[in-house]
Amino acid sequence: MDTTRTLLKKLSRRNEPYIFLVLLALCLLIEFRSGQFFSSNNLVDIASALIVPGLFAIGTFLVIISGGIDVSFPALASLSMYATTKYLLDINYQGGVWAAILMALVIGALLGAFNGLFIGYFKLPALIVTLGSSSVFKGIMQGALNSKQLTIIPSGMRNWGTSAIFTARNPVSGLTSRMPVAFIAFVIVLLFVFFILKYTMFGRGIYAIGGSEVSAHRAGFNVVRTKVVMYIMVGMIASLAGVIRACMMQQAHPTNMLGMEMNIIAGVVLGGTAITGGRGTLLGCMLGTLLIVIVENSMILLGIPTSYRSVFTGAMIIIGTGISAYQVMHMNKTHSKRTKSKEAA
Amino acid sequence: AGQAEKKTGYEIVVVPKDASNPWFVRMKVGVDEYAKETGLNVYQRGTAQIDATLQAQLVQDLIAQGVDAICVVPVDLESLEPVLGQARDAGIVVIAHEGADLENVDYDIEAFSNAGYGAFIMDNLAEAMGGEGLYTTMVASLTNGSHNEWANAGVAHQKATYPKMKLLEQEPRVESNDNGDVAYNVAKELFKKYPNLKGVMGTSSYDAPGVARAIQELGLVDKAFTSGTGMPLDNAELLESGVVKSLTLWDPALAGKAMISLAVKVLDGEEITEPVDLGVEGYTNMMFRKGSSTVLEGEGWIVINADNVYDFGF
Amino acid sequence: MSESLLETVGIYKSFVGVQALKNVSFSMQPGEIHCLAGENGSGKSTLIKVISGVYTPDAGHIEFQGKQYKKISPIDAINNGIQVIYQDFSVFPNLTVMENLAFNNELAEGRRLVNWKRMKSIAEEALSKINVSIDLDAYVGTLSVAEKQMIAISRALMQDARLIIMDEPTTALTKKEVTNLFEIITQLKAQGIATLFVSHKLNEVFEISERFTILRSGEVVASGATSDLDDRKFSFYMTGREFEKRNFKAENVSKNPIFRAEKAGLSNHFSDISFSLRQGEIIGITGLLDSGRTELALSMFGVRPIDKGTFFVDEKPVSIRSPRDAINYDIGYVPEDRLSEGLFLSQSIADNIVISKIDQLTKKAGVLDKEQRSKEVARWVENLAIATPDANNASQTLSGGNQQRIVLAKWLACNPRILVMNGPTVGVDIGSKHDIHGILHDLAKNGIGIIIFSDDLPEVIENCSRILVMKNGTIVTELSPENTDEKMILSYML
Amino acid sequence: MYRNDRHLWRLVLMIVLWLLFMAITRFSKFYSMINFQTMAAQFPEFGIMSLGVMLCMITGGIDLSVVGTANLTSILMGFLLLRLTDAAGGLPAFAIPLVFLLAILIGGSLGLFNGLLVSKFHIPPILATMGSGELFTGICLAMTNGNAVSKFSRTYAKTINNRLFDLIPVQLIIFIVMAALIWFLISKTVFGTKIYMLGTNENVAKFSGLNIDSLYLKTYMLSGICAALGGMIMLANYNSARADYGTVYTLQCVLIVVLGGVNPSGGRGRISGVVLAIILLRLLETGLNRFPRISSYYISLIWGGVLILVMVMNYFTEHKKVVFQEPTHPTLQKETTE
Ligand SMILES: Nc1ncnc2c1ncn2[C@@H]1O[C@H](COP(=O)(O)OP(=O)(O)OP(=O)(O)O)[C@@H](O)[C@H]1O
Ligand SMILES: Nc1ncnc2c1ncn2[C@@H]1O[C@H](COP(=O)(O)OP(=O)(O)OP(=O)(O)O)[C@@H](O)[C@H]1O
Ligand SMILES: [Mg+2]
Ligand SMILES: [Mg+2]
Repeated sequence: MDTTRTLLKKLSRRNEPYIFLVLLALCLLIEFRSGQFFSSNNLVDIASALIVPGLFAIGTFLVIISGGIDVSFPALASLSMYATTKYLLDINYQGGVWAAILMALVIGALLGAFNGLFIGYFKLPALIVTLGSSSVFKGIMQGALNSKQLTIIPSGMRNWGTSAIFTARNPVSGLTSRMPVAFIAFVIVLLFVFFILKYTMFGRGIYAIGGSEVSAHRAGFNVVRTKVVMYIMVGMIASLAGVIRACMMQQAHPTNMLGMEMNIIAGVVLGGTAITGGRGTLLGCMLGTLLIVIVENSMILLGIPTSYRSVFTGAMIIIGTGISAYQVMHMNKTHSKRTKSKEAA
Repeated sequence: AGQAEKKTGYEIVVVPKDASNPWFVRMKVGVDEYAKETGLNVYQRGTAQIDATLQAQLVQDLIAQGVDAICVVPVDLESLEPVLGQARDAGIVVIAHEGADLENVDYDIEAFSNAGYGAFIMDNLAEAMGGEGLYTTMVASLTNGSHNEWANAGVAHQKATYPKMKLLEQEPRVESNDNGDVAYNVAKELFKKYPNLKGVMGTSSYDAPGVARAIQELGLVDKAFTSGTGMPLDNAELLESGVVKSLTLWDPALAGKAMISLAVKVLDGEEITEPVDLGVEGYTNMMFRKGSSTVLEGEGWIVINADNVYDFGF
Repeated sequence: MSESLLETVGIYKSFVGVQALKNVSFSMQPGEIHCLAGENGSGKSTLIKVISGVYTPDAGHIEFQGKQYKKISPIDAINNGIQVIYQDFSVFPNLTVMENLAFNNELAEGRRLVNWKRMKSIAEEALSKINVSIDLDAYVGTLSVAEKQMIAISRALMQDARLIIMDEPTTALTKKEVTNLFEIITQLKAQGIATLFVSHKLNEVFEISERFTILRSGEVVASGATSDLDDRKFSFYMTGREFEKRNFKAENVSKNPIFRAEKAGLSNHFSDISFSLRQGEIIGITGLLDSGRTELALSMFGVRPIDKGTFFVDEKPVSIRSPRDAINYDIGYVPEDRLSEGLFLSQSIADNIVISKIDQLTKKAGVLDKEQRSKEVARWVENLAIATPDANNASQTLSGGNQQRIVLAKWLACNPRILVMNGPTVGVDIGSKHDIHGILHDLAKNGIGIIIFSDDLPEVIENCSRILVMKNGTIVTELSPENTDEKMILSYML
Repeated sequence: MYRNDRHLWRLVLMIVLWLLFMAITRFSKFYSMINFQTMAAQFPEFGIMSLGVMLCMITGGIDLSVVGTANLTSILMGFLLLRLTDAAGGLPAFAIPLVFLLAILIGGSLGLFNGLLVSKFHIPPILATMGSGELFTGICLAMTNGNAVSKFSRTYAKTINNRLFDLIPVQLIIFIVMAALIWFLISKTVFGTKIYMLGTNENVAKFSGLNIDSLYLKTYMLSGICAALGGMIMLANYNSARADYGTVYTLQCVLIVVLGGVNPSGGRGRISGVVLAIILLRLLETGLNRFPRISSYYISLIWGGVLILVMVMNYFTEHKKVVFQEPTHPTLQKETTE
């Protein structure tokens, strides 16, 4: 009895259940329209399509939880991905992918530190800084490195990008889909960040800062360091995503990640992360992102005419965020009721 | 001699759609070569992103700068038309490429007719598909002028010459947003939803490679096919692995040179009469398009396939 | 003096334009209970923030057990056994009670990893220290003010503190909770833990503190043993003036009520509330924090509209669904928490004063009439003696008392006929408090009906012509100040 | 107040420095009537949009749907102009006033839609407007199937591309009128004071009896109208309308507004700053186009650089104040969501 009540209480606080239902409804709709959704290879396709947005979402989630916002990660990822690939090509590197990943992580850390310095140390609004830094990153990439599409990438990256954990075969259509090894990287990062957030003081510090920066400072959290380190982490995660994308696409394109930021943020917020910071769960964030990814990659399965796609995505975002916004309001109300009645009792 | 010094005075700018697309990077190679050879003040200047408004503003800036000639590859005809009008009013020579329907130009150079090119891509696809089966068309975006022209031409050509082929009418045209990854995912979806889809006619240089990746992964090699535009070295592997039988293109570098040398001719006040010889391979004997006094068409395009992919050196 | 627990020597601290602390030196012995008093803006909070390492002093230094510090970080302070309970409690609204209770401890012990089990036990232990029970999984943002403070206090007790600093700890506490708090403080003393606390309430100062220090505009004006101090002296030190007590007498009260509630109710909060307010009256509604009095106040102002019963203005039934409705019926509301409900902190004092009546300060087509505006501002700055060099300064640069006057001015400017005051002098020093009460009396005399919601019993008794006591969401009795005292009211409240 | 002035002066300084630099390096190519006229005709289209974004940001919101609004409006008006175009390719006299009137109406109602999402449904502005932007663009695509709307009478474009006394571009005049109007609104009227207050603290605004919903509605409506006018200018400059014109303007507007000194969390900012930022960015871009050898990509590097630089300058002059905006009383947490 009591346990069930606390469980319900906990659930009523979450909005994962709600997103999950929306997600389910959407999947069923697609299945119904195409009969393909739940086919083994389609699921694998979705999974591999989730990798890059998923990684971006994790980073964005961290930033939003800490009470900030980051619009620079696509530029950041592009820059470190491009610099890495170009360099490895120039020295005509023949080894495995690890060098690429390592190098990207290092560059990512530097660029992340750049954001972190201005947001954490100078205490400038995150939106301003990341707007600025994304222009700067773009400028460095396209100006200094005068980037162009690299259709040939180091063999190590290429092989890794095409190697599969397993290959799903659709018995009916005979179509096969690869589950990229990169998916493991995604899962590792996900678990890593979950652990950080739930089982380290650094992680709880991010929540704390998002809740009240002043209180965090007084409680003895090192606010500046926490922020800087967090933005470094975010930079590294984004760069990883960038490299993975290059590997999977078999080419390094400098600009075609740009503009992803808004959909990613939308996904994270759809997942019930409060844009004001401090609140939200990684699970919800992933569900929200998955929702966006599925929508983007099922337009044809849904049979939505090309010229109506944007209408659909737009409506999707508005309705989705509308629901979770309403959900949060509702949550707060029920909350205050609960405690008040408790006092009265 | 007198000619020469007159020439060196000219400032001629080539304005591509944007600058990170390998296509125009290649064009820049041609332009710079030309500058070296002739010592003319010729350079290429592209906008940071492919965007109609940005391109228009860049051209406006150039007008204000009072350059002698502008050679432009329009992102979007309609938005550029009035700006080019301003240019000509300012007495600037305007040469376009891939802009056959522009009015405010001195001349427009086409490596070939868009219709012809579309039809030709279709021929390649048909050949690969063995002249039968279900196909659809892919463009960068519905807002892209020439791509849609090619696609339309391709479809028309198919209706006329390949009765056994059929356009997928649920999805007659899909978008790749000039993004290989999108092309790849869209193609995957297409083949999933329409199991008997057999071919995708690509237009942008990102389409065919992206679709090819999907074909490869889905295990449809030799069951499904694609064709389209592409640069040789970039696609060498695809061609050799046989996923894509052939790609088509014309050499942007040459197109760039051709535009400039035509601009120079006009500036020198030479009169332009058929056959026009721009002294650039493939543009040595250009004819006016039927019924047009501005559109000059060169002959032909290049087909690249596994055999000749390395012969071009770019 | 090396045996003294804490000593500040010649501390100076200034903010843009304000010299908040001038050459402040004072010391505390282990286990002593010390009261820091002073008018609003005299520098109490600033001093506390300096001691706890939040602000770095411009000059002077601090000693813990004789160890000198020029510059300390919050962590240094904590490691030296200094624990501060700030006016805002410094809690994390988005985190669970458990985390709020356990964090400081974990941080102080320099833990890198979180062990939820240990956190839970820490949290339980913490709450047990002051024997209160709060749901450990509740998110703190959803708790009542008192609960938040309990968390802040028990959290502070967790670290083996030698000195606990409380900035106006009792402002938001009910009588019961205050007694509870004082018991705790005496316990602490027994364990040799010293307490430094800020208060504006005389009775508390005398009830609990052994020594006192009084600041006036940033300087120490008096310091010594509370025993040789009485409230007249005390208030004189603080304000440099004398006060004579004056109880409010309602005069020329209108015969029919200007406002009346009939069986008003709001589910979960209060029910069956009936009372009436006449012009010229000041009625006080008191009760414990959870008695529903705050909600009743909010309902009268349309923030939480009633769902049962009716309100009447001039005996006409009215539906008040939003503050705008309330304002249209000439109801003004001075909120309980001026910082989150009353003031635009970063905006100018002037804008804060005129904002609610700004629509009347227009020429035509909504064009602001600058003269009228500045006239209005000047008028209120003068009438309420708001201490500011320039009404265009941000209101956050003022201290509590003056901020409260701004909020008051905002509503008086709309010349309301009914004034709902939810804790009119929370955190306001005796000087200002005295003045504000004076203002209220005059307003009443000029025919405004005033309702004071407060649990500051002396305030209620002094300033009200009738006192309604609420308990568990209903009015349990009506008393007249002449023949009641605090004890009696309390007996009804509890 | 004074703090913003600091910021203004920095922008002025930047502009002067850049003008000097151009004078030294490229005088003849930069300092020509035609060049300044060109610039003056170029920035109004996104300048006006930025003004709208500014208003929203003052209330603590943002408007990412300006470009969508602009295109939807210009496409609809494009269609209308097509209808009105007579055989001779001319337009009836009432046509231009009519389209502008309708444009304002359309822009207003699209903005109203945003306002509703923000005020009534409490969707965070950044997402609400991003979604609606996508939606509007989608409607454009659905209507035009991606094709451009053009071939309508040139009279429209000619009228707007005209120069008053052969000197001042009409676009510039539209911009100036709009800027003046908004300046008047936010610095001289009650509405202005109210949105600054709303941006500072919504909850207090509620307790002060401000009609929050209607304030949001009005603000986003204004932003919609600005965007619509921007669209109308684009319609003239490019003599056509299409779903993807000006897509780069979305972020550019936000950049301009924050560079102009508007605080993204609301309650602070001045139109003068934003106007200066608009001019600065245009000068930078045009100026850079005078250097054939310098890749146009450096423009974004410079933009970002300037933005961060200015902000850091502000930090160093203003940081002396307080470590954090100290709340000094219970319940002052962003929890106060009602
Ligand atoms: N962050 C700040 N910025 C500018 N001035 C400040 C700031 N904090 C305090 N002040 C000024 O310093 C002086 C002392 O403020 P402080 O808060 O210490 O007074 P206080 O004694 O705590 O008042 P109260 O009794 O209302 O809490 C006041 O004049 C106040 O205006
Ligand atoms: N409704 C909410 N209100 C405030 N904060 C929340 C809310 N939901 C989640 N959070 C914050 O997000 C953090 C992570 O979410 P979650 O609820 O999973 O944490 P948790 O409750 O500690 O995890 P678990 O449920 O596994 O014990 C929480 O610790 C809490 O700080
Ligand atoms: Mg959890
Ligand atoms: Mg204080």
